[in-house]
Amino acid sequence: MTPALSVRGLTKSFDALKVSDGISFDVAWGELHAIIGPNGAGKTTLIHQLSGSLAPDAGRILLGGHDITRLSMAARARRGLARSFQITSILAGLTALENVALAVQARSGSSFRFLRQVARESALNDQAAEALAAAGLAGAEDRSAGTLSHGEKRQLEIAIALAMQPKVLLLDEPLAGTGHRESAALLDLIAGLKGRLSIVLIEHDMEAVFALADRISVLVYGRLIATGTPDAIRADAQVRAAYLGDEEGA
Amino acid sequence: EGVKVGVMMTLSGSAAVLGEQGRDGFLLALEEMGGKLGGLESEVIVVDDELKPDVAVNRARELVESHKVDVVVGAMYSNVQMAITGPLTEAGVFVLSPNPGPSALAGAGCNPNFFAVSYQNDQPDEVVGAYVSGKAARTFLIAPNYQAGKDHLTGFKRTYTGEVADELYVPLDQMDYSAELAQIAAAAPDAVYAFMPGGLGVNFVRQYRQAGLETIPFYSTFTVDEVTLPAQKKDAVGFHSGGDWAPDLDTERNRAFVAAFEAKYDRVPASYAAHAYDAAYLLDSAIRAVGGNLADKDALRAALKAADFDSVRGEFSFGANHFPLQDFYVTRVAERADGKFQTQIVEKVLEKPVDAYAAECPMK
Amino acid sequence: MILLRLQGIFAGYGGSQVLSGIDVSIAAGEAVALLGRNGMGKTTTVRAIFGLIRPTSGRIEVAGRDMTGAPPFAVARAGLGLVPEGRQIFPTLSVRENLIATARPGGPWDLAKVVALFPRLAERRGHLGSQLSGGEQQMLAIGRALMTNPRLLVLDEATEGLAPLIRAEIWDCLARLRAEGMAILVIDKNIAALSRLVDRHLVIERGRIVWQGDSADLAADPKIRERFLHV
Amino acid sequence: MTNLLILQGLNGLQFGVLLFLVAAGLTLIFGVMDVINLAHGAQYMVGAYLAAAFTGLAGNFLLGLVLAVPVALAFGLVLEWLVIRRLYDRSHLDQVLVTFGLMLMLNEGVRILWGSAPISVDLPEALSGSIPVWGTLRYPVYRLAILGAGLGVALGLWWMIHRTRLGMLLRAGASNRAMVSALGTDINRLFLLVFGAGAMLAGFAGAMMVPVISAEPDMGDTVLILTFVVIVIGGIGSIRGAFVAALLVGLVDTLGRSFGPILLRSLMEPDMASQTGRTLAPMLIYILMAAILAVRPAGLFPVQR
Amino acid sequence: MRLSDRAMLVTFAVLLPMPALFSAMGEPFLTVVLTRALIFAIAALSLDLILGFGAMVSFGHAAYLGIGAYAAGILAANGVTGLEVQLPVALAAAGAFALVTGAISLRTRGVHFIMITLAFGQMAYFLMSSLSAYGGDDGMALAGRSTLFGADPFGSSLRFFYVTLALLAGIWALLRAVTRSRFGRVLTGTRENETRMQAIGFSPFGYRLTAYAISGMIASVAGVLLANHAAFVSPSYMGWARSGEMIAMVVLGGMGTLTGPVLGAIAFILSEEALARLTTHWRLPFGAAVVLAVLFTRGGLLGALRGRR
Ligand SMILES: Nc1ncnc2c1ncn2[C@@H]1O[C@H](COP(=O)(O)OP(=O)(O)OP(=O)(O)O)[C@@H](O)[C@H]1O
Ligand SMILES: Nc1ncnc2c1ncn2[C@@H]1O[C@H](COP(=O)(O)OP(=O)(O)OP(=O)(O)O)[C@@H](O)[C@H]1O
Ligand SMILES: [Mg+2]
Ligand SMILES: [Mg+2]
Repeated sequence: MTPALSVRGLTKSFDALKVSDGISFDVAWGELHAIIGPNGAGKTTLIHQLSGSLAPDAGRILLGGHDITRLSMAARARRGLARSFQITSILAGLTALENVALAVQARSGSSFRFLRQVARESALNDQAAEALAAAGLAGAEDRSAGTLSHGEKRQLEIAIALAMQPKVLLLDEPLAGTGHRESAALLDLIAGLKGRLSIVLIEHDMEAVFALADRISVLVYGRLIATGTPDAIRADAQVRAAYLGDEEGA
Repeated sequence: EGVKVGVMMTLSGSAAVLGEQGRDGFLLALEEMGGKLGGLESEVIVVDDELKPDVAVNRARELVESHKVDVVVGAMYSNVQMAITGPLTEAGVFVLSPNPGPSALAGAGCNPNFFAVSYQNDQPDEVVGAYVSGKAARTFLIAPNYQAGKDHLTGFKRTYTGEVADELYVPLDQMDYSAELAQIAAAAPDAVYAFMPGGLGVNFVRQYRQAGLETIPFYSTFTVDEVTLPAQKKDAVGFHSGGDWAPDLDTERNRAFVAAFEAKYDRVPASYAAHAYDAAYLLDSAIRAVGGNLADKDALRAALKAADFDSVRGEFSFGANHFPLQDFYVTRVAERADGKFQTQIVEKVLEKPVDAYAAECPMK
Repeated sequence: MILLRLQGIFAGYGGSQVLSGIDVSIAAGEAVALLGRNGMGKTTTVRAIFGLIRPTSGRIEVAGRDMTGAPPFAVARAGLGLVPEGRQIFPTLSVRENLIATARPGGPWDLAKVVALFPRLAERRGHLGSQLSGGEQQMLAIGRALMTNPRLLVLDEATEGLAPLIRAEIWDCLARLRAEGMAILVIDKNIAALSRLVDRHLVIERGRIVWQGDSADLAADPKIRERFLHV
Repeated sequence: MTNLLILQGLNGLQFGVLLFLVAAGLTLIFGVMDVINLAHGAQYMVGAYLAAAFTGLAGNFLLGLVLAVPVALAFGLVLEWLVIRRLYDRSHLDQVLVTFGLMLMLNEGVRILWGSAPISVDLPEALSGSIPVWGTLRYPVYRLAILGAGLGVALGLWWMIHRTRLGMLLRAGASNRAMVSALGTDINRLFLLVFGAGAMLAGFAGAMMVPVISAEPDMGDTVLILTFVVIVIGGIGSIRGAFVAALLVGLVDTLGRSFGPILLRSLMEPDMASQTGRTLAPMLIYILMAAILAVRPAGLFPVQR
Repeated sequence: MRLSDRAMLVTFAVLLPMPALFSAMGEPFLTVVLTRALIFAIAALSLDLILGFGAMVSFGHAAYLGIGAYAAGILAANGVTGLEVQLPVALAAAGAFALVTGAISLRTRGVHFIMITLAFGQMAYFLMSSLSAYGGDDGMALAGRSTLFGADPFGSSLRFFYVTLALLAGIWALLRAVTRSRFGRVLTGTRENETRMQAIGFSPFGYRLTAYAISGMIASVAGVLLANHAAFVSPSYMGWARSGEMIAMVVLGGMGTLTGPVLGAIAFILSEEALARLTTHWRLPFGAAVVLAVLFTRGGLLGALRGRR
């Protein structure tokens, strides 16, 4: 079967700095594939290239076998690629429900409709409310997104991504800045998604990574130095030296 | 029942100097007449057109609808004049222009209720054109890039018989003319003719002098006058202009006017003030002639047309198109004994010319 | 000597009150942890200390001087250094400029020592702050605060988004700083690492300090951790 | 023809340098402090009036200039203290409106104080006259002095912004004032001084120009738009960009106006050419700006943020 | 009902009897002044669609006012006075100009967008200034008032007022629907965070351009009215200062609401008129009023209203 996402020879440099150095990997349908690596290894830059906000210098990206390397961010999103941002990115002036309803709207029918009141479109609202609830934000529908707490904004990001009903979800440090309880809830949510869609997860919280990931790739200064099961990665001496150290690996 | 007069001038923005002259000239005359016009108590409403035609139209309509004026003295600029004259005259109001005399109102579009107390716009340029014809074989022309600029140069070319070295149009808001002066120097003409009104003229004349071009004779209209001279000072001395009036025009009426104006406002009057001053006395004479009966518009019109008043310009009468028949002069800037500057008459060039458009006017 | 003392601080944003009577004091050379769940007021406390928000009542003293209502720069000059939540590095300055722009000499920290601590920053020296990765920005924020040579270093989630190895290095470094006599107020998720570093823990709940104790107390009392921290 | 070309080139450069002089202050205030200041042109006008007034009192332009500059500085400081400091946390649109209001007030205030008529100042004796530049070609000394002043300001400003700690703090404060303060710098005082410096530069530019163009109300308005054009073409916040863009605008405008018609005449009939020339000339720099922004949406030398 | 809607209905209710009140006061001319304010309210509403809802600060919006005015002026000069022709021509010309310049301008953001729209506005201004056949810089008097299928909607100042008021109400209702539609939500979403919108699958360009064109077309309607109101068309309708004034109306009133621009325009025009009657130095108090209004209210007049509740 063709993988959900495959990356072939992705290369990107900022001036002299090679941030993606011939990266290739596959993500199978329903797989959660974690990418770990030191700070500045190029993880976020990789996500940028996958999602289309940054053009690679060379290489190809295939979504379900189709080449999407040249497509715009929006076109990729319409084909089933969703992402969350390392730095929270929501529509602060709109309510939580409107944030999510827009994601539903994006994949259901034309948005060049000028007269009918969108707030009355129950199909949009119902799906949006469902996604909010799934992300643990039931009850927050009418709150302005800008006034949500940091953790709630992270949940909203997930809800938006869910509402897009993506085939592949890219998560960039979803747990950063969330408290113990909120991260526990998010972990449950992500665990529940596993198997239903493919996920690329970037995270420095090793507990979470080792608990969730089916496979882990290790990115060090632009190169993938290892890919394998969590156990194999945990045991890899090279990975321990470059990234894990001893602190929390255990 | 008195007479209500609207005075519409440009009184704000950098173009306000002209409007202030016009307003002051009119108010001076009124003061001399003890606030009465033709024996009637007068009420004067001064409004600012902001040099925006649409604003001017509104103010004009307000003068009619709210203040119910009988006469409007104004405006200062042709574009405003074109905008307000229609609405005002349609409402039965008489319009006396203290400065613009647009060709559109002189020819086929002449208007029974409109009187230019000044001149037809092209005439000062025709005067200078005729004068320069005998003096310079190649003349370089320069004006701002807008409708009036084109009109003025056209006026000059109508009577100028020599060769036009080149014709330059500069943006209205330009202040530095180094590039144009370089072109003039390169063309080495026998004379320069400029229509650079107001602030443009101040900068142009001073930079002309700074660039060392004063060996090339400088002719102009509205470029060196009593409005610009306080800033141009010595730099304009010897430069020529053309018009129907100068402060030293030798009539008794004029001497009195200039003296009174200088005493009251401590500056030398310009033609804008002189025309507005004349407009007040013209109005006074007409109202007196109809015995204060403003309702009889035909009589009032006839009385205005008769121009039975003592103009600062000496002999003054209206042609069929309600534009003046008067003499035109070429003037030159000179420094007075008291250190102030003014234009002085060099010679009378045209005697009571009829403007180029009068023939097209159906009014008899 | 008491370096920082907060007495009965009430503060909030606009209409909403977040802090309701915070009392904290930190002695010279002491390391203190501020714990609490998301949204309980930790960052708000830090903002109040630095004069970034003005308390509605209460008193703030730095090294014995009244600093209530003082502008942030005065607090900083009195010897406080800040690693703010969310890094807040200067995006249009290069890495080097970020470090030296607000530096205050007169202590052990200079450019050489900071880049020795974070060699990655030396490699990125000429890059703009905005071009750094999340973790690199975090290093820069810590380095920038150290360059002001503070007597009390305040770190608000300073290890967020850092790789495990670097995180470990930072904890080591903080331990060294403490040993050299710098006072530290630290907010972090990692209770195990905090417990190795600090003398005292303060737990904040809805704008009040609801529990204090040393690491042993905290370790001995799972109820506290469960109730206030959800660990 | 070559002589004229060189001369017009010099004229274009000088116009560009003047634009840069005015734009320099705005680069500080708008580019670095990120405050849109529509009153900047009015401050340029105030500088011109101050120089004219002081020259009148002192009877000597150089003395007038020396007196005008510190007063322009003081004026800027007062303005910052009264109004501008309340705008740092506001949106760009609020800044546009408030400074638009200030611009109206300053223009009108000047008219109340000095009247609507232009006021002029004589060229200083030492700087009048011209010197040979190329063969028989001569160029006025004073305009060369303006060129020199502009170059000096450009270099000084660039050095200040990019090579001093003051410049770093400024750039830092532009993006995050609170953080600069929390790290121990009195950012309010810093911004006060910078705004003052910007106002002083605007005033200096106005004062330098007053022997060439006279002081009159609203004289700052067109210059204001041109300086915004310069800054935006150059890349907001970039001193180098502002300098290059100023020269570009100066040259395009000057050369376009003097040689454009000649060029057009070789392409079409004379009447048509002069008509087209008159239509295009005032649009030139706007066409230039639209073209540059269409190709490089952030200007020639965008400052990365 | 939202505060903004309620305030608007109150405004309409207050406006409706104004002409009668003015004649009772013996100041019928005030109706004319108020009509002018309402025309600018339409223009400000149109600008708010892109500025308030789309975060596109156009500094060249007066160009559309001018396009509308010249459509009426040029057609009238050639003997076509029917609004049934003039309006479609104005809308088409404004739409075409908006599509072409918008497609280029929308490549930029923020201050750059402000400046590039300024550039296009100025080009339109200079182009009209050079149209010697239609008065050039001086502008031209309107050859005849516009008619509508032979009727004379602008015949008296009273009729003019109510026609304008009705148009304003219609456009307000239209924009209210548009801003609450699917399209409107995409537009506001783009205002908030463009990258986020792209990440969920929208390409903002098309929506922004459409909004830009709608906005320009509505402004051209105001232009047609303005030409009739002044009985004059002139390039001075199109200068950058006029665009700036339109921005001021929107921001002073409260951008991003549909009531704000209407209130802002009325307040702006009326205070300008009132101050100009007091002194020729009216710009001084007017400038001071603008400064104080912005410094001491947030969110404009409507924001002040909201704060007082
Ligand atoms: N626009 C840019 N210009 C120059 N260098 C850049 C740019 N963006 C990123 N970099 C550099 O590329 C490298 C990779 O950055 P990236 O953000 O992908 O790292 P990361 O793996 O996500 O790190 P972290 O875990 O700290 O978030 C970093 O060294 C960064 O400084
Ligand atoms: N700028 C602000 N305006 C309004 N409310 C705010 C603002 N910043 C924080 N709050 C609110 O104040 C409360 C305390 O926030 P604070 O940032 O102090 O929490 P915290 O303990 O630091 O949480 P976290 O662990 O998530 O950083 C929260 O409810 C938050 O929603
Ligand atoms: Mg990252
Ligand atoms: Mg916090």
